Amino acid sequence: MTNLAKETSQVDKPLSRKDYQTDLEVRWCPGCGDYAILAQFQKLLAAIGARKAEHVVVSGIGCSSRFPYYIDTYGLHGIHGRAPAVATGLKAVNPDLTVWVVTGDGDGLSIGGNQLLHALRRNVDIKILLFNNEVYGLTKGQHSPTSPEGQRSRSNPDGNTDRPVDPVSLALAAGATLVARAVDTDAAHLQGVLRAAADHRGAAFVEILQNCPIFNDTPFEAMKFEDRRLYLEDGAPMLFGDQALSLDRDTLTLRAASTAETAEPLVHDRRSKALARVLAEAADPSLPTPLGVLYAEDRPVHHELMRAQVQPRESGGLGRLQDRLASGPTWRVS
Amino acid sequence: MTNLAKETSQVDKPLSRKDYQTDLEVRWCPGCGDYAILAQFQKLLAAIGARKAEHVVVSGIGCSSRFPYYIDTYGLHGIHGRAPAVATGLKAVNPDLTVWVVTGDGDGLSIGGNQLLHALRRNVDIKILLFNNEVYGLTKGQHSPTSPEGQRSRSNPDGNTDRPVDPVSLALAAGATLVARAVDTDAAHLQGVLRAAADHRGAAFVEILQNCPIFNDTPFEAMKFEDRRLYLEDGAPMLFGDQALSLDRDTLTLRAASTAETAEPLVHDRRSKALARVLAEAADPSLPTPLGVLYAEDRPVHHELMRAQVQPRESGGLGRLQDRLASGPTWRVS
Amino acid sequence: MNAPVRTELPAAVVRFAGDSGDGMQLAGNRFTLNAAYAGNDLATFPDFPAEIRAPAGSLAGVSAFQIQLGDHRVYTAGDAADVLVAMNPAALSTNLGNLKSRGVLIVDSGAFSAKALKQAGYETSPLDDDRLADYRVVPVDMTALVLEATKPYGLKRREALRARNFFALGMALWMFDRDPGDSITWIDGKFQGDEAVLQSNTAALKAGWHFGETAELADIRRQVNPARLDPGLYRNITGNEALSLGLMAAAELAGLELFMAGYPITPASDLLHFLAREKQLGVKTFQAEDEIAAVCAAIGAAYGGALGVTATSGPGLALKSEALGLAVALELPLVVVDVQRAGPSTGMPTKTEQSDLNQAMYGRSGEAPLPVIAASSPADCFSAAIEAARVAIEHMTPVILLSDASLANGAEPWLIPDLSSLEPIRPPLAGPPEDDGAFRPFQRDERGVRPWAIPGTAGLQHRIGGLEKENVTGHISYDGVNHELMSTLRREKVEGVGAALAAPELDGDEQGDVLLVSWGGTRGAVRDAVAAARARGVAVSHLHVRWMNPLPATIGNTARGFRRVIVPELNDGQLTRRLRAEYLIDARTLSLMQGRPFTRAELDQAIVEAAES
Amino acid sequence: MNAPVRTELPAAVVRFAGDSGDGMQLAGNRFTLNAAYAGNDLATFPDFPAEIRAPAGSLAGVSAFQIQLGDHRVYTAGDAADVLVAMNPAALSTNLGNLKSRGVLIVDSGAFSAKALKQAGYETSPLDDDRLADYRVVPVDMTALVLEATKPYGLKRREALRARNFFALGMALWMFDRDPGDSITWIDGKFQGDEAVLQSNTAALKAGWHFGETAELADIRRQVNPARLDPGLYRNITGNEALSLGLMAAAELAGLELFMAGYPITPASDLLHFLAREKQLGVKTFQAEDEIAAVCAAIGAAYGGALGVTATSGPGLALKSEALGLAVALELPLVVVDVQRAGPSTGMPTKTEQSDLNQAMYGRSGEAPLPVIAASSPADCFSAAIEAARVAIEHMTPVILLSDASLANGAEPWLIPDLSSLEPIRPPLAGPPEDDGAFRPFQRDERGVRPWAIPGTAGLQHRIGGLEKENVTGHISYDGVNHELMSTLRREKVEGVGAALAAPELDGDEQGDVLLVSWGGTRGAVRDAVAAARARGVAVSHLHVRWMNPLPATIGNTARGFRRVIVPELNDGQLTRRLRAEYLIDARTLSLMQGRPFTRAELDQAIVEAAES
Ligand SMILES: Cc1ncc(C[n+]2csc(CCOP(=O)(O)OP(=O)(O)O)c2C)c(N)n1
Ligand SMILES: Cc1ncc(C[n+]2csc(CCOP(=O)(O)OP(=O)(O)O)c2C)c(N)n1
Ligand code: SF4
Ligand code: SF4
Ligand SMILES: [Mg+2]
Ligand SMILES: [Mg+2]
Repeated sequence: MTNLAKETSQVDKPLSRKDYQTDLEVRWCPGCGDYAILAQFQKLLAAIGARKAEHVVVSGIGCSSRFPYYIDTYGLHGIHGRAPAVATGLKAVNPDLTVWVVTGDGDGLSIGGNQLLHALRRNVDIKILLFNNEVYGLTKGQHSPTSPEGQRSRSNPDGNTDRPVDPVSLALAAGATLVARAVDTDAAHLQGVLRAAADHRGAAFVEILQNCPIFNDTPFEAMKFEDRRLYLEDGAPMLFGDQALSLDRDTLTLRAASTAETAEPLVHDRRSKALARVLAEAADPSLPTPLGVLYAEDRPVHHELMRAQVQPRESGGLGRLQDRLASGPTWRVS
Repeated sequence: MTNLAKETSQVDKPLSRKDYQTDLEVRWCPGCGDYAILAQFQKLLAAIGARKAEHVVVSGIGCSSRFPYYIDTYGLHGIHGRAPAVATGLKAVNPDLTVWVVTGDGDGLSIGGNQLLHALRRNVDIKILLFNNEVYGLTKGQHSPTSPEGQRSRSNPDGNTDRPVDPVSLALAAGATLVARAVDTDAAHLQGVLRAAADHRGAAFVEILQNCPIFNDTPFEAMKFEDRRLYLEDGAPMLFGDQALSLDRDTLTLRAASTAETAEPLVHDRRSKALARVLAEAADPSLPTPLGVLYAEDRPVHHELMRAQVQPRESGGLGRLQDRLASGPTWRVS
Repeated sequence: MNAPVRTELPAAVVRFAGDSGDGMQLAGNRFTLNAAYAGNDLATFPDFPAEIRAPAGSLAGVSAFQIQLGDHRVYTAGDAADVLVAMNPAALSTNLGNLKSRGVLIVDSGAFSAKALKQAGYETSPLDDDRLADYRVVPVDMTALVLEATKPYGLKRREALRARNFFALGMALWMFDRDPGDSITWIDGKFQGDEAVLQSNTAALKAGWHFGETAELADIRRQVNPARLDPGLYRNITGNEALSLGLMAAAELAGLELFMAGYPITPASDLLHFLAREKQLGVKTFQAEDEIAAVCAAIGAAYGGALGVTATSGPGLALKSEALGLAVALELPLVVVDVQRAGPSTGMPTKTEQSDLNQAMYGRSGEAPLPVIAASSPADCFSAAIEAARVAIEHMTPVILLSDASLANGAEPWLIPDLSSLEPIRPPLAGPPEDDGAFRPFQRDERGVRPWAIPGTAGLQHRIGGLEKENVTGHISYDGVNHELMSTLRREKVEGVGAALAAPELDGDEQGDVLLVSWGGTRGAVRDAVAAARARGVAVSHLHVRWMNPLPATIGNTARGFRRVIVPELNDGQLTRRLRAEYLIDARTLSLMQGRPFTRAELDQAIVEAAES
Repeated sequence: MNAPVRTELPAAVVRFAGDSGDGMQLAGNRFTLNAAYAGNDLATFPDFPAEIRAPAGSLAGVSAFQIQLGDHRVYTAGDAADVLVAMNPAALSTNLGNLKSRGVLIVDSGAFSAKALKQAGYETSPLDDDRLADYRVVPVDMTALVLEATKPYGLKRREALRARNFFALGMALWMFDRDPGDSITWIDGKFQGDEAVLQSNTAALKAGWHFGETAELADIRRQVNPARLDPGLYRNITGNEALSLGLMAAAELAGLELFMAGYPITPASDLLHFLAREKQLGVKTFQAEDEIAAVCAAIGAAYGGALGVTATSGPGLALKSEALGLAVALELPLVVVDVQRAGPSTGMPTKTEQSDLNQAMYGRSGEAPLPVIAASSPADCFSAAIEAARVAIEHMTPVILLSDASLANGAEPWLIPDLSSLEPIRPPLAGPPEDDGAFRPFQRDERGVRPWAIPGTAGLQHRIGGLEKENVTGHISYDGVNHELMSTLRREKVEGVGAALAAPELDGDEQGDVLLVSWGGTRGAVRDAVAAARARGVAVSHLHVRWMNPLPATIGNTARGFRRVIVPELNDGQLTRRLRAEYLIDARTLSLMQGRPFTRAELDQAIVEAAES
């Protein structure tokens, strides 16, 4: 409901996710993890009392990238992989907007890898939600840059030969100023991570592990066990199940052991990039998946850096421009 | 001199860089660091007794990407940023070739970021030399993804606002199996690093710091001081000038102090990715620049993984294909 | 078999429609094979939902399959259906428009629950009033009948109902008096190991077959006699399958490795999927990170001595533009397949269109001519792929091969060719260097073709790139006169391809009122319409253009034999404009941009109007 | 001033040539301003070396600057020079071909050392024999004279010799009887703070000026009288400068922010450079990571309510193809500048060509029409940029603006317009939502233009994308009939742009033997050639096409007034083919693909041949 009346009435009654729904029928496959993410996103907007007109959701192409159609804010469903670039231009000229980018593992890491990388390094003040289902959903099941080696897919029935990239590690290397991970099935935690992204100023990168029941069912199934998830809390020790995580400071690798055995469990510090990198690259399959905000940093954002160099346009600036035209050597013919 | 006689005579007399020069006049600006790199590359070919016909140099666009014209092997000067993709196809169908990719900081990290990333993650068996002069040379001086913040250039005379990427960190995150750094002005060391790349099987990534006297003179000038360079040797302690490098194992950050004061200097282990990452991200300007092989790993290469799935083509394979055409339900009309 | 009260038809169109989960494609495909075995010619087209996986029972989730079978050559899957099978209200609602007036409408009346009706937007059941009076409605409670027939096998209700498509198939086979034995054998093989499912499916099939009999539906039986077809071994084939096999055949004919680099995109993705399954025949496939990497990898492979191929659809071809310019400049062989879909931009990804011809011709910077060929039917994709590769390799040039969503997913019987009877493809491999020891990569032969020197070959090392090259030597050259020469030589080389190609055959008289010019997938429908119009006495002929570039020199003269030249195109007049520019003939477009092929009615009308104007 | 024995010329072409390090561009630019101050009309063109920085004294390192000055309107920098200044043997060797027979050749004989001769490929000095007999050679030992003149200022030899360009400038000013005072003042300002250099340069300039006098060279003096020009304030301007200012003016006229996203590429990079220096006027520039990101950022900016612009050259435009399709589908305003260079692929990056017209027209998937305008002279780039932006904004469409390497770097005097006299640009901003509370992003006005709803505006939130949209509501639609409607509406909207545009004016009679149709940068040369031919009695007229799409409807009728229609193009006939297709006229191409503009001789000959054929 694109509706002014609604917009103004928002002030009065408590907002709910319904206020951010559109009339369009949501069309993902039954059981798709995207539904849960959408619900949390709409709830987030309600929770922060978002003014619809000031949020824009920009996406690429993929099942995930259908997101904007279902949210009653401004939305742009662009082309495959380029949402971060679209968002960069949008934010540069209209900095009061809150700009969300929704992308997939194919959209954001395959064709759009370069745009993602550079938006992060520039610290463009946008919030990038990457729905990682380790597969191309919309094109019906090819492997993606996050598909595990050996995964059989329509594009390689004999098994994927390409080493997957870890989105979080890549985002850290690229220079994202907030890096987080959540999973579609844990609504409360996802809500918290989305909130962290909403509150962040700068390039926020959130990987959301998402189930695709049709083409890649339950890649994150193991994560349903509590001891496969490591919920990161800033300043808190890293505990999961009845275990704790510690760092072997010689090999710089992570180790898990029962809480009792662990003398010195790691304490999370989201300001430490070094720690975030170690956490992100926890390749050992015996270790749990870190969830939550891995890293957060404050640094100047792109549109502010740009604005600091650019003088605001004068309205009725013809006079200054007229002078500019005649700067340098001129002569008069009479 | 593209010359069969030459090729065969190679066996007899000792080879020199002259044997790998072409007739084409080398046309970089006077004083350009590319000359030194070219000389070392030609010397390398001589040193390893390279058979000209079995090496291919593939490049993108830029001053650096003119490289292939000056080396008497096969060479392909492609389009901007896409050399890794060209090389991937080439190596896949012609795996006996030694394939070099020459690229620049703009070619490889700006427009070509995605191709670089994915070639590295696939461990394509190519050797990528990225000439980093922190500027666009060929287009006459715009900032590049490695230009420092604040750098004034024709594309932003008020100073670059974009945080630079570190090529080595990015290569590590992407999954390169050999990651190294050298500098144009240290010929002997550069020769060693090129040799390491030549000997490596898999995606080798070598950043070569290169001077562009015309558009970005002496960005690496500080490195002429011995204590600004950290020469990495596998298994050796990390010493530079009269100092040593150690790791603060709590903050996971590097520290430099005089050799005397350093109880436990770090010892280089090129098999440790965690260590390589710490070294690569040594952001502290008081620390020296690590040179040499930061990281090396052995893992299956792309064309071998592909070959393992593909059965070799039969010569005269029409028969098998004929059968294939008729597989599945058929019927005969008479 | 009972006494034939069957209506005999020269051709019949049958359409199966149901929910995506109802297995309509399977039923259609089985029916198709049966028709083929019975000697009909035929063409089929699947009508998938565009959505990811729409909710069961929804309008968006309807999946249909259409077949036209005939006692003569059949070139299209037909327009309106003689028989429509609708498995639920949504399928009825979305497909009824495709049924001929007085056509047979078989519905699973058991699926017309209040909920299902509502999902389909019906307030009351159309089966209960006269809204369907225009059709011969056959309501069958397939749901109940299938549950009944499969009861012995102990499946849960939901599972048992999965066999409904076999019931529908059984009825359809009975209608056309087809032997269900093949399908029973097929079920035996397919569901081996899952006895309950195997038995249920068989039982459902048989139940459907017997239903017509017992329900005294003899009036709906139809008969389509065998067609006269060239003798040989046939199979049914889709365009994307044929194209894949054609590429493989071309590689074998050239003695080269086939390297196919792709990036998934509807409706081209299947080319990658199909070829990825051919590794045992030496095919290498590469799923690249994007379309740019895909075409560049194919260029690398071509440089390395393989048959480099990349396949995509419109938006992907756009991304390949720059690299295609490089391929033109390098003069390397490359086959670029564009399976067209409705644009611009993302457009309607599952729908067909012929609107990338301009892009194929002109979508590169500078003067960058290359040959363009368009396949004209699913099976023709095989030959078109071979021809594209032949020209690419023998003339050292990238070639764009245009297909489209209809051809790609449509299917027809294919007379499997004898590969050994096909002309080998001869790569212009470079000989040894010249006496002075030099190798000259742009030393052209009499056709303007440069030699292909494969890296690894001693003595032929050379450097080439996208900068302008001196003719003969291939050295970088900024000389204007040389650039003009090279530009001209590149154009002439492409034009020269035409010399080796057969002129298009005119179907019909050389003089007349109307000439219809078809290209690509419009061929079949135009051929049918023209034949019918001629039979009605209209002075109309038909010319099909296969090579869109270079255009056959003869077209201008042919066209001047007619008062009117009409070009039916699934675009806004792209070939028309080329014909006008090349030959200064007043060709006019019959444009259709509705994401579907032309119907007979549309073509008939255009012919009549043109003839009378 | 001495008694005028000077040859009076209606126009003269002067060419300065030397090593890249010799400061020829500076000398040329100073000479140009002086001519402008003296009232001549003029046009200039720099001829930079393509190489990165070739070795001093090498052939590849030669840099030249050419100016044509006239006592009447001058439209090109001229063909062959009346006066050539060559600072070293390499400059002589590469530029002699540009000197008219009997032209004045001034050489620095002091620079003709054995080494320099060898570098230039001369075995012996051409000054020593009769190889230059066809010219009026004036050997001047500038090297010695400059060293002499600058001795008092204590510079090192190498530094002192840097003033040689001022010596050459002085001589040239003397030849044309120009006041060196301006240049002296300029030197004073420019080298303020570096007294020695300031003094040397001044001394060298004066030495050059006096040299002619004392050396009794009165016979080489030339006089070009002031031209009659429209009154007003003038400046000299290159195409890229004018284009940048035009974009800024357009943004101001529309009351929008200018957001320019670029990725460096020759010869378009300067647009980014120039605009990046205009931040104090509110211009935002963004150097993107590649061309795709640049156009996408510009689209994002357009969506966000700014004037989104991206600029590139051919290979970059190729990369933008896909995103341009999106811009067409979104119907957002966008200006895409293509400064054309010689292609295909990397081609000859510094050389000019007009070969991207096809790409601009057709380089997108599907039917994706958009308006295309071509600038016709350096100064015209200003107006063309405004027009492009006006159409983009007022019609909600991407527009491609074609320039080329010659226009971009060429310069001419520009009558600085009064901005307040220009028509404001009116963005079709969306009003409040309709009574039902809904905002309909594809509710078109009578011109087919949809409303522009800027994010941030309450009540107008809406979702759009590259999928086909239902007309009016903008909702995703897979409906074929709607798609055809939208395709048609998009075409008609672009065609409708034509209604607002002035029909091109015919220069000459409405009937005749020959019509020359020019576009883009060929305008000036064609205008000159046609005027001259008409003066010789040939029945020839001239039509210039500014909007390449939509093409003016009148062209067909105009063309039919002539026996022959000739289209000079720096390509292989791209406009010609469009004219033939649109109007069925037998237009023929005069093609030139040598990386340079047409010469008068080439056009003269074409006119004669056409008139006589
Ligand atoms: C230029 C271009 N290439 C290819 C496609 C086809 N395509 C659409 S979505 C997609 C991949 C989507 O994968 P992902 O981003 O993981 O999204 P998901 O569907 O899994 O949510 C592809 C290849 C396209 N639309 N455009
Ligand atoms: C598609 C495309 N875009 C832009 C260019 C222009 N261009 C040529 S080289 C270059 C940058 C080169 O920088 P880098 O890779 O750092 O090489 P360097 O010249 O510094 O060695 C650019 C932008 C091009 N040739 N092609
Ligand atoms: S295909 Fe997968 S990701 Fe896409 S909508 Fe269906 S379940 Fe979700
Ligand atoms: S511009 Fe710089 S990088 Fe390029 S050749 Fe000159 S010095 Fe080298
Ligand atoms: Mg995905
Ligand atoms: Mg560089």
